[in-house]
Amino acid sequence: MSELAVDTSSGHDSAALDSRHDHAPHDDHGGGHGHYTSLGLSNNKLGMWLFLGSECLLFGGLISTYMLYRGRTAKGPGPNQVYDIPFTSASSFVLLMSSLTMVLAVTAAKRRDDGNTRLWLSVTALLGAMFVGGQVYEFTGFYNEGLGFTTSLFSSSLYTLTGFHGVHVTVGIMMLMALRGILTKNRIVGDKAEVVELIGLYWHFVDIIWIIIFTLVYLIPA
Amino acid sequence: MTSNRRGLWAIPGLALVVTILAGCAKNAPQDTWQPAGPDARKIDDLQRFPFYAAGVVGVLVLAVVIFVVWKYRDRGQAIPHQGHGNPLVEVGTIAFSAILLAAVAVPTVGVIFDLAETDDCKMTVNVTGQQWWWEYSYPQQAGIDSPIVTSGQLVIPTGECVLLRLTSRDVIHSFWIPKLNGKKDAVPGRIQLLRMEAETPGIYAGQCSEFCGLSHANMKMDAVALRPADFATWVAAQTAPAVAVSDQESAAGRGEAVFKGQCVLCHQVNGLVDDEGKPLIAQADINLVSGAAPNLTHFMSRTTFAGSTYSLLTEECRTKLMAALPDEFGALYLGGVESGCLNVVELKEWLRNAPDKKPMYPDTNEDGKRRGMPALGLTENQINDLVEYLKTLK
Amino acid sequence: MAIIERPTGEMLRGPVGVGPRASLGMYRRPVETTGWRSWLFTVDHKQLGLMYGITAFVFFLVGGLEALLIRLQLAQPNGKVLSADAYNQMFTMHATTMVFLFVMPMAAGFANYFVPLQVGARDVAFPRINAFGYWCFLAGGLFLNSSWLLGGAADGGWFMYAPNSSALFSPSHGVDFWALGLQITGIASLTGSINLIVTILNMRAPGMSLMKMPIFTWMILVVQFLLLFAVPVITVALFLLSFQRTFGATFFDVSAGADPLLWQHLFWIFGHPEVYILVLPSFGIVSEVLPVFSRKPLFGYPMVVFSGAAIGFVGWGVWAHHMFASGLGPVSVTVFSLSTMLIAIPTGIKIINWVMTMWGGKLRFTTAMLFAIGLIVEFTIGGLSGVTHSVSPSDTQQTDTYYIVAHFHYVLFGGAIFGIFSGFYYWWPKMFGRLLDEKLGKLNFWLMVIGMNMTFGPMHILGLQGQPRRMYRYTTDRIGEGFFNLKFWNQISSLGALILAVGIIVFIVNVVRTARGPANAPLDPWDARSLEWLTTSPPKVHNFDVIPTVSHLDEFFHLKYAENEATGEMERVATAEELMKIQEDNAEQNIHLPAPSYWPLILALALPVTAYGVIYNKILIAVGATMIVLSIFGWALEPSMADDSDLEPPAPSDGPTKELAPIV
Amino acid sequence: MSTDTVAHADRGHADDHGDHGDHGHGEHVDHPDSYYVKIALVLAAITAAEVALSYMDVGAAFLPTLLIMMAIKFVMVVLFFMHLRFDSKWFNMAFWTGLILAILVYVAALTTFRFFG
Ligand code: HEA
Ligand code: HEA
Ligand code: HEC
Ligand code: CUA
Ligand SMILES: [Cu+2]
Repeated sequence: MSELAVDTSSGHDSAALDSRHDHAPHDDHGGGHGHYTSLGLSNNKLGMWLFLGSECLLFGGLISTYMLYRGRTAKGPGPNQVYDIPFTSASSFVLLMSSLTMVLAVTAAKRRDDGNTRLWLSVTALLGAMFVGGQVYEFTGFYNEGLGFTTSLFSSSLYTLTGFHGVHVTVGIMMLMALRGILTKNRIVGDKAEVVELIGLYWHFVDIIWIIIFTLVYLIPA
Repeated sequence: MTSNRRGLWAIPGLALVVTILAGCAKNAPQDTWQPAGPDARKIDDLQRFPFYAAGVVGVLVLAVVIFVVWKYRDRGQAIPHQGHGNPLVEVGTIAFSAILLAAVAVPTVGVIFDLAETDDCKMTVNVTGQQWWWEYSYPQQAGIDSPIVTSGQLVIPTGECVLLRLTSRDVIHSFWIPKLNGKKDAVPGRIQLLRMEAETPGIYAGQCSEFCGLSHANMKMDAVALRPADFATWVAAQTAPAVAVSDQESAAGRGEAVFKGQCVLCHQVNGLVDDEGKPLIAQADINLVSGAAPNLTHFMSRTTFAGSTYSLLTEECRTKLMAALPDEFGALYLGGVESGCLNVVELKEWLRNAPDKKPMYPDTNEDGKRRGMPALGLTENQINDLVEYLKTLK
Repeated sequence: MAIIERPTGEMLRGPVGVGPRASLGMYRRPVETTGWRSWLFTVDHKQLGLMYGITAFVFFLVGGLEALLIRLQLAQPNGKVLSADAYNQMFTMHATTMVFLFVMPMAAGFANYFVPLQVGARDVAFPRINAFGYWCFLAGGLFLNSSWLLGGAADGGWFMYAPNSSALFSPSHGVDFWALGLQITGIASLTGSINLIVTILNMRAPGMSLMKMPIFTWMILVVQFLLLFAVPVITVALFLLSFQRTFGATFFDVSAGADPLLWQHLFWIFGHPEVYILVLPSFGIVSEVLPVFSRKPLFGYPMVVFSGAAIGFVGWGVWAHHMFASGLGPVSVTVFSLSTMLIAIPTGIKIINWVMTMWGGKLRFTTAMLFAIGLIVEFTIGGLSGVTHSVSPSDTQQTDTYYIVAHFHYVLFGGAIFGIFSGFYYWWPKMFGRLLDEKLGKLNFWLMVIGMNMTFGPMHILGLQGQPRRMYRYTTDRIGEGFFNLKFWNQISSLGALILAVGIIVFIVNVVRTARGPANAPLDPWDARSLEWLTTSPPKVHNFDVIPTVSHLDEFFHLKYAENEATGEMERVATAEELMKIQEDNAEQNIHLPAPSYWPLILALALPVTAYGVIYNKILIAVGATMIVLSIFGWALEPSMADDSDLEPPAPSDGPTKELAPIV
Repeated sequence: MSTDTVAHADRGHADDHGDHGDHGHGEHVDHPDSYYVKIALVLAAITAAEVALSYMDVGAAFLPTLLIMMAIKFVMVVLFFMHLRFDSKWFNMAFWTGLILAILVYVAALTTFRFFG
């Protein structure tokens, strides 16, 4: 996905339309960026939202697979043996808060407040890293309790689901850090606030997926 | 555009021909339009209307197209008025389609639930698919006082509903006897129910119809319907163990020895004992992925082998059996494979090199198991002896 | 890529006061506009459209060749042409190739080329992602087919039911190639769908409200939404399969307690929307062609749009009609049976509207038109057999027999393929400035009509006579006698396939001859109705000199014709040439188009590398992963425009756009 | 999509002048950071409640309450943090369609496994 998001840092993919700024009859609609668009929306944001819509079916499939198989623990340990609710609650809380810091980064960027944008981006990345760290720790724990990836249908589907989520978080962190780096280099032209917003959308999505996973997978006993 | 018209006529013409003629096919072993049992008949009665309706709609559409094509071809008329259409036409289509579909839907629902009904079936048979043959095991029940295990040909009594409990030992297969009922998948880990009822004695051909790997094309089966009395005779014969060969020096005796040496690795023959007199139990579970090979105790009571791909009967004996009238059929089938009737050639080919007759994976995989029967490198003498022995398995 | 965009004031605006130099990012962008490089690095939607089309057609020949081998094998009882193993690989790859490597990308090709033109845009929303999509498709297709040389292709059938797809039952790497290859082409579909949806929704010419949009664009929009939501579902399924085969997970391993039906649901939740993904673009094409050659607007345009959307929507609620024999239980079967019947209604509306479009028209039977009419008839036949499947009890007699094979070849070949060929003949002059030969075209059409009915018509009989599909051979003892003798009908079918082959070779001949001939197609050969004809053939690299402002559905037609109040008849008020002249006279200056890029290609290449790694060795995975990360950063950090010195001759940074070369 | 929606869409951008022309309707609503902090606090509170609930025994009410709280959190993040409440209806269309489709399809699929009861 980072294609779509980071793409805009070079804000040129919609450049095809710039000339309209001078010639399209709807001249004034173009606004500051000189991009006339039929819906008056940003291509990148629309693209991101479509992508998130699509992601719903991806995670839906993974979650359903887990739901179907969570009870099938073979000889291995089951959910109730391995889960450590307090710990997971903590890391869920961390991820939830990272959503807040992400919003703060977005608003700062909209205010063209570079200092705070950098700050909150870094904090968000940090919280995200904490969450992933927590996952790694948690899973090593599971593993030591004898819950390998191939132990049972339960373990396979659990690791696959949370693994996919973890990868999404990691990609998010990479995007945040890349953006952070780009900002210091001042390399972006065009609307960097929008890039922050796009990555924000992605980040929040990863968070809401976890909101579901936390309840369905951890809190509801098999 | 005359050629256009002629060309297009062929199409629904064909569709129609199919639907109408399909009913009256001669000697069409798997014809889905010739029900021979109440379940298949329910389906057939249900499907006639949709088929004919579809035929009519098809011809209708074609006729209109041809008319339009001919009537409005460019004769230099003026550019037509750029009208954007008339909703009535669409409303009409919707109404027409909706009515037609409703007429199809209502009876459909009824039949779905009728065919799911199972309480009225007295007898049950466990049907298990594996690559690439079917095993039938008759649990103990009224009329069957000890379990029966056989393969290839499912023997059922006429005039009563038999409930098949389908499952599989490896991949998904699908049990289908077109003239008796629709198909139902045999899914490993699940037990699924299918009604079977035949009205008249005879052999009803069927075929595995879910792709199940290499020899899917060679995974066939028959349903053999016998009058209740004949069925009882068959049960009695099947429940009896195989009689050991008395004369060890005879060909059959030597064959039995070979069998004990090699074949019991996979094949069960009830009543077969080793030198200490202990019963020999096949170890198919450690030699085969599916963990099973056909039980050969009454091999000669069947008329096909290797997943009903090959006939145990010679050509003329087979035609005789197939042509038998309902009244003669029972006796003829219960007679089993008369020595003169045995299709020795193909049976020997099978013993010589089974994977050559029927593609299989005879080599052991990493955990030492095979999928199918290997070529056992038997000498011609051994093969002759084995055939003699197999003949005794009546 | 013919036009290199230049820095403009507004792009450099903003608080971060950086000048053009600093804004150029780290890596230069390529500027080649001719030769092979221009193809490798292009981001132009028309060039990519052609690349999609050409590649897809080659795969069509491959899939067709596989089909011919299948028919050859079945021409005789106990056929000896192919071994059982080869046969199973053959039909699996035949289907996979035709569905994923021919019809889908061919539609993507048409969409890429014509959607921006039809909505009056200069390119798609995300040109680099567009290029990335094409390279993913190519990489995935080649990866898939490389399995033929690396120990055998997938052999589980195109829906690859578990558990037969597990390593225990399919030990070769074929299924691994299949799963990973489709994963890669899936990326192409997903990115493509986002790209096209954004383009269609957000980049329409001024005045083109959704209900003034050309119908082809509409159908593409529906299809892209289907892809957007269907692709992730099979992505999940394929991941589960790969994890099982590669990392020893047990998602479909019954001995571990798994339920094989999980795969069936995941596949068909994708699989049924997929079949409409295959056919709706063709519906769009014929909905363009029929009005043009009937000289009437599409009958009931809003209904055609709506029914298309309805088909797309209901298409999500019928997937289990592929599982009527799987043992879902009577309640589920009933529900899916009824929902499936429902789909007949919106599709029926389309058929009727097409017929009514011709009604009262002024019909010209060009090859494009013939294929469109052919589609109406052949698809209806396939659709009607579909309705007989939806009667689930009789489907238990039909499923997995040749009757099904007949159904879907009528809808696919008589639907999707006829539409595509109609599109070839209709849009060829637009794409190449050359008209395909009409005589050969008609020969091509009739050979294909006769061929397809001979090939697939008999399959109705074979199926109802109980011949299961996916059989590498049929034996003499069960082929029956008389009219329904299976051998006879199989032979007719095989003969038909040969006729089809001839028909397609005629098409190839036609293409070659046309390519040799002069580019002398008139500007508006068909007296067409939609915007793509409001530019040169082939179109200028920036599509339109002036972005038109739309006031009608069928804008182009209404620019040419007006109703004479007196007589009430349509009269020509302008020729295409005149309209073109107007365009050129007020041509816009300083048009910016995205510059070419290396990264889409490199990023796409990283995927098969990774995939080979998954199959053969883990080091390759690392290599591929690094390639991916690096190229994403390269992608992000490349400048939004070319360096001055990239231009020939170097231009002053405030100069107008410099055209380097006309498009190929 | 009916014609009038489209008309609306066109108006949609017609009244979207000014610096943020291509940011849909959202830009007009700008919230102070405190606003988001409050929302975050609510979310945290609900999470706490969820966890607490999972430790006590409330019988039949357990599952529904938990699911409702989950849904509330989910929707709050989407509407406020992701700004969907204030943003273009097209974004809403893209996201909710995906979500609802996913729920319908997968629940239906699980039902055929007799997953629910
Ligand atoms: C282009 C692709 C395409 C299209 C458009 C369709 C369209 C339809 N399909 Fe088909 N289908 C496939 C491709 C397609 N299918 C494929 C590839 C398979 C097999 C997969 C595999 O197993 O390998 C398949 C399999 C398949 C099955 C499963 C069969 C089985 O395996 O047991 C079923 C069952 O219901 C079905 C039904 C339908 C129906 C009801 C329609 C409807 O949409 C058709 C609607 C059209 C009409 C009805 C004709 C026009 C209408 C009128 C003239 C109006 C009046 C008519 C009436 C009122 C009846 N299809
Ligand atoms: C769009 C999809 C599509 C298309 C176009 C086709 C086209 C054809 N299909 Fe296809 N087919 C499927 C999709 C398609 N099929 C699917 C999904 C299956 C199910 C597979 C499964 O069960 O898993 C299937 C299965 C299938 C079977 C059943 C196999 C079995 O179940 O055992 C058969 C059998 O006849 C068949 C035949 C054909 C034929 C003869 C064509 C013909 O129309 C082909 C016409 C094309 C040509 C004849 C090529 C011409 C090219 C040349 C002559 C080469 C010239 C070369 C150069 C000039 C370089 N197909
Ligand atoms: C490694 C296991 C194995 C061994 C050893 C083996 N078979 Fe088989 N045999 C099979 C399997 C599996 C089948 C079913 C093949 C099929 O139809 O797909 C079979 C089928 C047969 C059949 C057809 C049965 C029927 O009803 O379809 C006969 C007869 C037979 N074997 C005889 C023999 C004889 C005789 C020997 C010894 C010389 C032997 N087999 C050794 C595995 C074995
Ligand atoms: Cu068993 Cu096909
Ligand atoms: Cu379908």
